[in-house]
Amino acid sequence: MSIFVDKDTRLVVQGITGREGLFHTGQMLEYGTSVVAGTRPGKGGEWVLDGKVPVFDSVKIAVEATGANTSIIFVPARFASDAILEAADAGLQLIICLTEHIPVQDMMRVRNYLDQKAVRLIGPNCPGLLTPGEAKVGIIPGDIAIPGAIGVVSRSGTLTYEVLYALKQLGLGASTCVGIGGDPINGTNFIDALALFEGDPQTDKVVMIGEIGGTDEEKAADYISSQMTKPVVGFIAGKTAPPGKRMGHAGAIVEGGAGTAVGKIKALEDAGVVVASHPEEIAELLKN
Amino acid sequence: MSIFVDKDTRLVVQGITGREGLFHTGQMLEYGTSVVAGTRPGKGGEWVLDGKVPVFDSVKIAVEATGANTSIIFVPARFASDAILEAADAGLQLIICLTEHIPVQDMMRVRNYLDQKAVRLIGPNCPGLLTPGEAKVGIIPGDIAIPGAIGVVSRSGTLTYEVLYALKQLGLGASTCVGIGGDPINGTNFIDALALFEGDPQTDKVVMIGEIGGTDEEKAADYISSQMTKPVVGFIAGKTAPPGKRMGHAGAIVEGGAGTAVGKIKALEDAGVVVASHPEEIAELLKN
Amino acid sequence: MKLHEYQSKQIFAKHDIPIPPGRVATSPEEARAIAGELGGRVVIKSQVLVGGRGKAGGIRLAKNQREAEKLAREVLGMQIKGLPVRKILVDKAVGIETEIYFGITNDRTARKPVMIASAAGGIDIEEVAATTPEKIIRAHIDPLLGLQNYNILDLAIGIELPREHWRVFNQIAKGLWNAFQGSDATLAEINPLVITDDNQLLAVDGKMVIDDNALFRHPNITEMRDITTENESETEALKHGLTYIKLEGEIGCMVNGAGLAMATMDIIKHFGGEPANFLDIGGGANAEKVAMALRIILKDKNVKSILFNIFGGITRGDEVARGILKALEEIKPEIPMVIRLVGTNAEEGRELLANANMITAETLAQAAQKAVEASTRVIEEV
Amino acid sequence: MKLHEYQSKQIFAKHDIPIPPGRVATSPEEARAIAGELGGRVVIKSQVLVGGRGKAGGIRLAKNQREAEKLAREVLGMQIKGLPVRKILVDKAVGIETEIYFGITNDRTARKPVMIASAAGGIDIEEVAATTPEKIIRAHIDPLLGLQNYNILDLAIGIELPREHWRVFNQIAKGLWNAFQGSDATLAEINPLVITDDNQLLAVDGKMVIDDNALFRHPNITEMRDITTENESETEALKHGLTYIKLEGEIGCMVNGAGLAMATMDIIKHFGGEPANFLDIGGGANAEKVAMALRIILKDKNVKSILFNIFGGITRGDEVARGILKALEEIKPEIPMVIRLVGTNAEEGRELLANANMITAETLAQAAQKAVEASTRVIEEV
Repeated sequence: MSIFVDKDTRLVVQGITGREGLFHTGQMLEYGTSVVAGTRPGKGGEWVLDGKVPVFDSVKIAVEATGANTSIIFVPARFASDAILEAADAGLQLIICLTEHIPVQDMMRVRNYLDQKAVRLIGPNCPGLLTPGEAKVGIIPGDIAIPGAIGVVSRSGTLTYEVLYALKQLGLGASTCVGIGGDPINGTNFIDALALFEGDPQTDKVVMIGEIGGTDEEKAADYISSQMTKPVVGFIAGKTAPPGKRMGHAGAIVEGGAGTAVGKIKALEDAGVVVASHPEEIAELLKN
Repeated sequence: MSIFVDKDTRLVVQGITGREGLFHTGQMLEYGTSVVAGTRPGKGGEWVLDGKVPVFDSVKIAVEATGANTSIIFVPARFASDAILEAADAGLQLIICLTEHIPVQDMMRVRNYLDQKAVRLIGPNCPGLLTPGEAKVGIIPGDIAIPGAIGVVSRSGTLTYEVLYALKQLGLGASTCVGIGGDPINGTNFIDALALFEGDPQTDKVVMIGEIGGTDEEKAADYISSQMTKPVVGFIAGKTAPPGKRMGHAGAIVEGGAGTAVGKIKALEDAGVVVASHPEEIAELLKN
Repeated sequence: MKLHEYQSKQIFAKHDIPIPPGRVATSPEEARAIAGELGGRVVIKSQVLVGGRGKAGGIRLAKNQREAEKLAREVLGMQIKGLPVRKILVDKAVGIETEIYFGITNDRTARKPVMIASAAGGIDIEEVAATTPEKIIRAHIDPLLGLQNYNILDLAIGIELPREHWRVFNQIAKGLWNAFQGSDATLAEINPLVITDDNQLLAVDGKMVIDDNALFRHPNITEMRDITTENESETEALKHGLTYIKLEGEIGCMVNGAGLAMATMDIIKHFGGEPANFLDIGGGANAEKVAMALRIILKDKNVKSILFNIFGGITRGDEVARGILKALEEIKPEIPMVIRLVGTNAEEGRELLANANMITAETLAQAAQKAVEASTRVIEEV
Repeated sequence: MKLHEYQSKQIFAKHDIPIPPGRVATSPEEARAIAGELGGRVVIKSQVLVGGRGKAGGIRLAKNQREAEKLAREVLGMQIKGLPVRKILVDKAVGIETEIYFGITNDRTARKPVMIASAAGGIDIEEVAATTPEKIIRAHIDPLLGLQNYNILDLAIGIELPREHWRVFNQIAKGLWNAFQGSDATLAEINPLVITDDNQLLAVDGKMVIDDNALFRHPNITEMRDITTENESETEALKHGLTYIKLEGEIGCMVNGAGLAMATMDIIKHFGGEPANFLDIGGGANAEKVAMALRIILKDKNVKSILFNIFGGITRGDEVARGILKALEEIKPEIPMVIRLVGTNAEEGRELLANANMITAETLAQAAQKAVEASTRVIEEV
């Protein structure tokens, strides 16, 4: 088993005709993911990647024609919130948005709207999902991870690859790797993913990769100490980052003292999480 | 028993210091309703009606101070949608809005927002609720109805009084009378009230008073024929009304042929509802 | 409140919806001048707030300036469904390839605005909706989110709009939504939205209806009200917070509450009479308002008797009685009046009216029967 | 993007928030003229995009025109936290009775904007928040509904604002919300909002930060950017889609992805070095971008070695390699460079770089150690 995506995933790629969309659709197909459709308004009826994937004008039509059940979004930032809503209203229950630089007000409206619906959004500004050996839905390079029993959840992109790669070097595999994205407002947080890993029979141990800013790691620490039975290894990036450009007094008031690497590491350690001092150490800690 | 309001109702009156608010709060107190608070921004700390009811600046404070569990709204139309939202966000689960002439876009936003919350709105543009002998929450004259076993639900205001009054003349009493209001977008519709009456042990028979426009009566007819076991007597006002000023082609397209008195009466009769030819006949039909 | 075509199109233009060049004229000479400015063929369009202008001959095509003046004179002399034509819109004529229907209104069942489009636009759109509903494409708009691009896309795909027009259609859709929402409209309609013979999208007709309850937010729109085209009594009534609709019968009605007013009309008919009007004095009506209502009813010379049916709630019986007394003093009507007063302060009201020369009734059925009877008696006496 | 006080207050004024009369000056003479126009006492306020202007002496009170000129000359000659003062705001001075804090920002935990007010406004507001949090009143705003009157009421009640000011406070709150939302701000702050000695509410200071990702919707605001007060390299980087922050260490870093960039800095420190910068080349960086990034790193004369840590995903190893080769050809740097390339097209990238004079590494730990070692060697050689 795995979480979010597997062999039954039928994927529609929103923004399939763009440079990134096309390249990574090719990579996903090569990995064995069932990419059943792509969309691009005005290009419906075309086929891409040597006739492997049909393009539709809208997600609704793509879903009707192909039975797609999951969407991945590669469209530019100014159209991305519209694309997420389109996927949700077309009835898809899992939406992965890779787009970075979406205005925060757009995401705030999208997230508050999606909260009314039975839909899971992963991202935005994330590398997507990889269930090694079953499905790659996103841009995590497929060859850096092997199937296994370690669940990986991360706010970061390339830092996640680093960790998967290090795991593989030691012969360790992943059940599913989830990139939740680094934006302030996103669809899935650490707790959501941790809860799913806790309930996933294939997952034995979990790696959680956080970074400075926000309070998601602190809340995850609470969750781990009260709800989780599986061991968690953590890492927090940003120990040497200069204190962030603060968002006026209001930012200081809202964030309080939270958000530092030191605070997050302490919260995780207090919750029984072993915290690695650098990314490659994570793999070593799991090997033991 | 009864539906919505009873002896345990603790009422806060929003807009208590206005002419109508004050007058009808007096009437409700006289009836025996527990009016525990009123609100009017800027008048917090005052008392009205010879010191019987304390006034607060906001619903939140009123609820904290008095444990109010139900709100009734008398504020002017341009502030009414704000008042409904205020009551909902203060945690009240039953809100009765009497205000008429609320802009339809305001109500559409309010209704779509409230759909996300566990809150019941009755109205707007309605006469409120009367559970004879227990609580009067609204402006239905208390002396025109006696306690009994007939549930009354109506889109109309004064037409409802007509029916209650006629019932009383024949010695028939009401369990609860619900005015759902005549606005195109409202909080509670016929089906909501019919379902509650169906489940209410005190209610033996139900009166449903509709009027031309919309499709609520038609949908209620479907519900009655498939879900209700208790007998329903109906009345539809507007048989002689001239065809409404149509809302352009779009209105005609959206409404289709629905909304006429003839159509509604037929739908109800097909559902087994006895439809009265004039209001006072309702009471006679129930007597039998 | 209904807006004229030219007013609706002004609002559309503000929201980047392309409309044909044109201006309003109130005289044939002015129409000639505008036709001269525009050049070529022009359309003379009567500005009245009713449908079916075209079929009534209120929309005419003029080949040149001289013909524009002549046709303007004809149209300005017309009455359409009883309404005199006081203004005409002189628009540059365009060659039309395709007529699309495009509108927004509120769907009360879905509790959302709905945007509607059809490739079969034009005057027969309702016929299309009735006989081939699959040609009508709808997109509901979440009122909290507003219009999204994919809503527009659904419509463009649904009506099989050629792709070369998608970009401008998107712009027009957003404009229409902004016009609708920004004006608190209950209807914003382009029919037809045409594809011209030089392949442009153009809104050649426009209609908007504004939510009367929201006019307080739109002083500019309120100023657009054209009372010359409205029924004088209905306008007068509205000004005083009364809802009055004139009908063809002989029994005047004054009732508090729309539902009860309709039920009262129905029961008059049930007992063989014909109501002369719908009149709802609203909740909490005071003496002034009641007096005004009575004056409005009596302006209708068909009225042979009046039925007052007042069930006190917010409205108080004594206030209504005072209003009636005040109006009677002033107007001294000669026709019989039947009154039925129940509910809040009804007792006090009845006492006040004890010495007025009025027929009283206990039940609504009784009141209706007496009013019908009284109107017949008057007719016989004549 | 941070706005200057005077720019923020211009936006506030457009949204009906009362601000003191005043204008921007760039010379002492201009300041004198403005002081003359305003009359009476004026405040000379340095316009730099950092906090603590007051404590640094960048805000001064002038009793008259002559003093205004003198103080303007002093302030215009200052540097505050390394930033030269090029503009000053000359505002009419007001007598202050009470200082209120009033701001909006996004609360990422609640996923909603939050409006914050405190009766204990002024420069010590963060101290207040830390020591007496009950004096900080918050109202979350539903992003789909927007600000409601009762949100504002909660704040006015919470800070015990005298009732006579509620109406204007409501207007200011709505203005602040409209300024925040309408500008895609991430911060809009009035500190202090004062009650003057003649009992008026007035925004005497203002600060706004705009969401860089939303600037495409706000060309007017984008034009307000004042690059003279920004770090040149950081601005240059941003223009090319790179995120660069200069630090004090000696090991330059070029990494793809913010998280990995931070982790790379952390591991440099872990092995005894100090990072010279944060540099995220972003996803899908092409050769041009990489070359530009290298040029920016090399502008920093403290840099003694460079660590490239590229993990291909969207970014492709061969593209990065081409960028590095291109930049090397042009710049020919003398300092040692350590490269670690893994992931998408890493193989191809490594082949391209085979003949460049670079130190390669397999793991991140190895790469960091080599970079630290190389920087030390350079230092020793000097």
